[in-house]
Amino acid sequence: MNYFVGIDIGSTAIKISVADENKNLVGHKISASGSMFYKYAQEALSDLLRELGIDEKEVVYTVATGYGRKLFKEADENISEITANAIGAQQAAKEHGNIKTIINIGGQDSKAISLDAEGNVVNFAMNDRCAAGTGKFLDVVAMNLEIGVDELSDYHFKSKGTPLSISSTCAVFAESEIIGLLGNNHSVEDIVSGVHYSIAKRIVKLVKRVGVKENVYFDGGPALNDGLVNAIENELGHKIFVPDYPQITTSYGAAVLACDAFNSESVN
Amino acid sequence: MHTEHTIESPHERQNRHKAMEAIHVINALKEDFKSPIKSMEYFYTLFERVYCNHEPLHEGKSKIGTMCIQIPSEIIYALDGVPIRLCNGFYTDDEIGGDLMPQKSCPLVKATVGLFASDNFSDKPDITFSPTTCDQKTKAGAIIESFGHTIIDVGFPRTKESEASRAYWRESVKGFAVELSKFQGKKLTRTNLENSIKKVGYAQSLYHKLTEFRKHQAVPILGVDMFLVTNAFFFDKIDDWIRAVENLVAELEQRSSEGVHVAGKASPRIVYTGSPPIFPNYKIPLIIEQSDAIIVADETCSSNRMFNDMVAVDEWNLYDMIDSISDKYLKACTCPIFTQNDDRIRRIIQLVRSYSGDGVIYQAFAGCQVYEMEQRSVLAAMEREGIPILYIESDYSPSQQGQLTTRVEAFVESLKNRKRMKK
Amino acid sequence: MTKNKFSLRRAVNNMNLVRFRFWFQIVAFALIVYGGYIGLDLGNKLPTFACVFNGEGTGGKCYVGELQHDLKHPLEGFIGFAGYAFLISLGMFAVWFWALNKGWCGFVCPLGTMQDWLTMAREKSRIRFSEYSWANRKKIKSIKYILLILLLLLPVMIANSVFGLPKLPNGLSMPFCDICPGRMMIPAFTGHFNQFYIDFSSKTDLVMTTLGMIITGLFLVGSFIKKRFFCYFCPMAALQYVFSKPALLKLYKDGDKCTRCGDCYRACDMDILEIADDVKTKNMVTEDCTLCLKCIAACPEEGCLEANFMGATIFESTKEGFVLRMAMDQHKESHAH
Amino acid sequence: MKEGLSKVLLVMAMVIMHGALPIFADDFLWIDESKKKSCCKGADKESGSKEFVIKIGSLEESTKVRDLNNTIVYIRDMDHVVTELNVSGGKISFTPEHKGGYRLYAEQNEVQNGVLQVHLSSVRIHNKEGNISQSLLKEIRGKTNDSHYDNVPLVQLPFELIMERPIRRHHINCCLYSGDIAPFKLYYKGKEQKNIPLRVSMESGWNATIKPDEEGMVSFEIPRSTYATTEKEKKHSEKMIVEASYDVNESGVYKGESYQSIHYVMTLPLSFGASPLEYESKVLGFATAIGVMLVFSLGLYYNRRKKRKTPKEIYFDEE
Repeated sequence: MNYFVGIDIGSTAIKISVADENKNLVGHKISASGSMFYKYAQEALSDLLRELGIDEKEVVYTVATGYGRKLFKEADENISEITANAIGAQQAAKEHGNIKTIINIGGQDSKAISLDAEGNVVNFAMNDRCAAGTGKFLDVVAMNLEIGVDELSDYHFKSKGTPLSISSTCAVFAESEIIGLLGNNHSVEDIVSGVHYSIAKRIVKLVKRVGVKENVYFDGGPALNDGLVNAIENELGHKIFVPDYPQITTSYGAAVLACDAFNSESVN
Repeated sequence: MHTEHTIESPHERQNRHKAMEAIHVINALKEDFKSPIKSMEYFYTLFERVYCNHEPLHEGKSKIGTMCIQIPSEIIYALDGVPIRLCNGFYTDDEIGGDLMPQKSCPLVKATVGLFASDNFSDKPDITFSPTTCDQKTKAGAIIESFGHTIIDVGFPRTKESEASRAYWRESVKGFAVELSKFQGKKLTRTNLENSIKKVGYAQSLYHKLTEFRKHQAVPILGVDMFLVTNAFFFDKIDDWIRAVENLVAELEQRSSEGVHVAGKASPRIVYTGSPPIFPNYKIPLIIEQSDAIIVADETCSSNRMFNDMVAVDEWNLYDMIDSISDKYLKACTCPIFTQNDDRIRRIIQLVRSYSGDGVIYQAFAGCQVYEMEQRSVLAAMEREGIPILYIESDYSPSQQGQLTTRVEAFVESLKNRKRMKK
Repeated sequence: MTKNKFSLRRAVNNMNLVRFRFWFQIVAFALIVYGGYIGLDLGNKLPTFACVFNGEGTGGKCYVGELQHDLKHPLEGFIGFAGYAFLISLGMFAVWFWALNKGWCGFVCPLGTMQDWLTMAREKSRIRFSEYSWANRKKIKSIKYILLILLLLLPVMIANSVFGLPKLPNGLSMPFCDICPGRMMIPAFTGHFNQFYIDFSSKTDLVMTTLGMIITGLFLVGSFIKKRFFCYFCPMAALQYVFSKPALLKLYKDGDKCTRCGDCYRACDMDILEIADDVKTKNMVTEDCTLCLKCIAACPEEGCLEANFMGATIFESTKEGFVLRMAMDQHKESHAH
Repeated sequence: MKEGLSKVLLVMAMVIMHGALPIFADDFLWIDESKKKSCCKGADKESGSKEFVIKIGSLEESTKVRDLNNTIVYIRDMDHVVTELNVSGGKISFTPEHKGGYRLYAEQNEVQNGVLQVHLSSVRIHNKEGNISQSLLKEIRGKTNDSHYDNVPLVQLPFELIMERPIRRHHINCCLYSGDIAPFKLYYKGKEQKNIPLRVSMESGWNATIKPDEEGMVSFEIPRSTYATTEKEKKHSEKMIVEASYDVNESGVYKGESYQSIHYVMTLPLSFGASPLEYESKVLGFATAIGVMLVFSLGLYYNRRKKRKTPKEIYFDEE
């Protein structure tokens, strides 16, 4: 059997996903990225293949994406994460209906991609210069509030009062503001929902730059956080689709592309 | 898996946005300053109830919306309606209204139009009266009407010196009274008008008591708190407001006898003038008082101008009461819409003198031409009088907070060392 | 006013001026109109309408009557004793006047008091007062001066042929008194309605007394409708204004404190516009002003208007006083407004 | 009552008898101002002296008495201090010192065919000037006791005719006017005489004899019609003389001549003006005033109703 590997070397995590010939996801692995991300990537890949019981040779085509894509020499090809994300999202949301707008919040950036009827990327906007509205910000907030990142969602839905808006737009200053709010013994829940809504507002502004078309899709690590999803939905005003494994869609996209690339190569 | 959650309707989302704006300011008021005042709690909770929880205050009463303070509230109370001043300080509504108004127009009017467009009232006015004061508010009436609200225009003259303009305004007020009494189905009588004049007058006299404390060296109350108190008068029940302000006066009496000073010893005393700071747009006042200055007096229509002049009646009969009311709203008003407005300059100078102010901060909304156009004459007058003045242009958006803070702090520090040099 | 300690200044500034003036006027009215019965005689140089025709009742004599009498001398007589007597009495009139300045009109003059009573009657019956338009106001300002000149000139023209004109008939000896409503109204208050007559003895008397009756009619209705109707035309006011500058009682205004709210203008019976709109001048006593101090009572600004007697402030506008007078203070019992 | 009646008859007889004697009837004496009296004549005011003459005969053809040697003249001031005055050259002139009311009496005795004719006359003078310092005190006192109608008889005169306070129907209370009722009293040696009639004669020719009423008060109304004729100014003042006589059968010697009875004749020269009621019409006065009030208020009412057009259906309740 031929297998195709998509590897997404992100700033905070390395995501690898393996797809079979008819492009459905066979397995995936997430491991921390770091300074020696190249070594980690190799290990993670070999671990994943061992877990899935796939022989090294069966991997016929590997596509790399993400920040470190150019440094991962073994990959047969590398593509930008925008296209990888687009393909991955469409693939992940196949049954859901063809999606037109993709929101992706990564570790250190957030993207909004708009697709045309055929699913090609028409327009996209990216915020990668500022940490606010990214996964990193959520980690910082969680660290300051001394709660786990995954607990953020529960706190969000437990908030009774009005969410406390974080006025400073920059993550670093937001940190001091949150500490200030804690100092005036505001409830953690209100702070968390306030943070979620401030992120949601930034994201919706970003998406509006590319134009919101129906069938919005949201992925990236923070998409696991239901509170944030609800905040964005409230801001947007309509439901958004979140895949089962929102973190690995970009790498899944790369794998799918690897499969297409292999098929087109073998044909000619 | 992604559990099911309801999504907010646009209305709810707008409420939440406004709530977040409001809570942010309320918390700032509550927490950023030293020696908070106990009896201010009523106002904080009031604003939280109305603007965060969107709790209607006037169930069952007929609510009369007024686009500007120039609509006589005495007549509204007399016909037992409830006046709701519709000046609006929310950035959320400002954005909504922004699409319906020209780009560079007054944020306050945009917010009011946004409020009407999104029909996002906790106390929805049954009818709205709009005096033809400044251009944008006058034209906004038509836009608001297109959203299915009944707006009745009340002609307001642009000059106040000539006999004709005063007669014109008196007729307008009478016309307004007839319209309102037809709408309410009640008659304006001597007794109910007299009672309402005295009640509003008493409320104003309480304001004067409050300002009395701000003249001392040790100022017991912050400028922003004062803005909040006067802002509450826009929509609160007048009796609750009066009781709350009475407690506030009592507490301030006690505080000022103890010499409590809410600002630093060297913090300069600021006279605030210009576009009205409407809750939650206390951006500039908060910046001023956070950068260690104290607003001791103001010349804005949301506070001093609304409370300063009381109705003086010579003969307590209907004909004279109505004329006194209309004169009160026209003659003493220092609104910049008037052609000549040296009254305002004299008032500012008088405020600086009687409240021993160190400097004047003139804040104009970006897009409010009348205040922007008067800026030159006020600055020139202050120059002549040797009173330092800072002109700031701002709008409702929370952005450029930083630049504004630095400019205000620079001005405040210049006042401080002027004071030190003088010693 | 942190401590509500009693201070005379505050008590005076908070006083209910309407009530104070009402009783002051009654006492003054009694002294002027009925003073004669108790032997009071303030002489005949009074700057107020203590009507000569009031016979025994009057507590003094209005100087205008005396003035017309003194002037009815041949010119050469004025070099001698008559001229000397004329100057003495004019001087005494001025001294009397300087004591209260225009306050004589606002507080003492019985004719003014009558008009205020008529105004009160109108207010009780809830009839709207009339007002002059600003244009008319200017026009009628000069009438009192014309009357003054006439009342000074006519007696002189009786005793001498001025500019070669023939001497006027003696009937014109007291020209203003003939047409002054005081001649009819003030004796009426002591029960003598004898001045209500038309004198057919000569053409001049016929004309003058008819004019007198007409003016009395106009006076009664006019002052019922328009506050202090007659005081606009009163030559006594014109004569007083000549001496008004050095008077002791003054009405001062601090223009800086004025917000031009116009409360004083509305409270002013004489509709004087300058009190509200003029923020430059200090001494606000105009020729129409009757110094009734209602403007001070109606002024809401602290220390903007003040009545000043020989340099000392005796009554000043205060916020607290304003609130009390407007009976807006729900805790204090409401002053009679 | 009977005794009074007989007295009346006696007098009647005398009157008829007198009537017959032309000299006697008209031959009574009265005092008159020497200069034409006008209220404030400059000259007179300067010197302050008053001059009077004694005239004999009725108002029309009065002649001035040349020699006044046997005439005694008394001046009584407000304190009833009487001073005798010497008469010189047919003129009585004196300078009243104080401001206020004086009374001048003249007595002339003459014996004519056995009867002592005692001619008496008195006139009241009001002095406007006099030195100011003293006059205030005198004037105040004057206001209290020397009223116009000082009805205390003069001791020096045996027989005196005095006018009491007239009853008026108009407001001016300084002098006499037509239409007033002037009451008189007669005293003989200080005792009031109740039954002596008076004779009144006026410039306009009207004369009458008036009988005293029961209490002995002789009064008559000054006739108003006298003015119908005069073309002069209505307010023209006119003179009248009131005269009474009384006979006493006493004999004695006067200046060497003896007489059997005394005939006292006393005259009061008075002047009076036309009553204001004649030329004043109160009715018209009131009518004019009220008429003007009506017209003026109707005009105002109409003007207000016309002006109060907006707002039409006023929703004010003027309650």
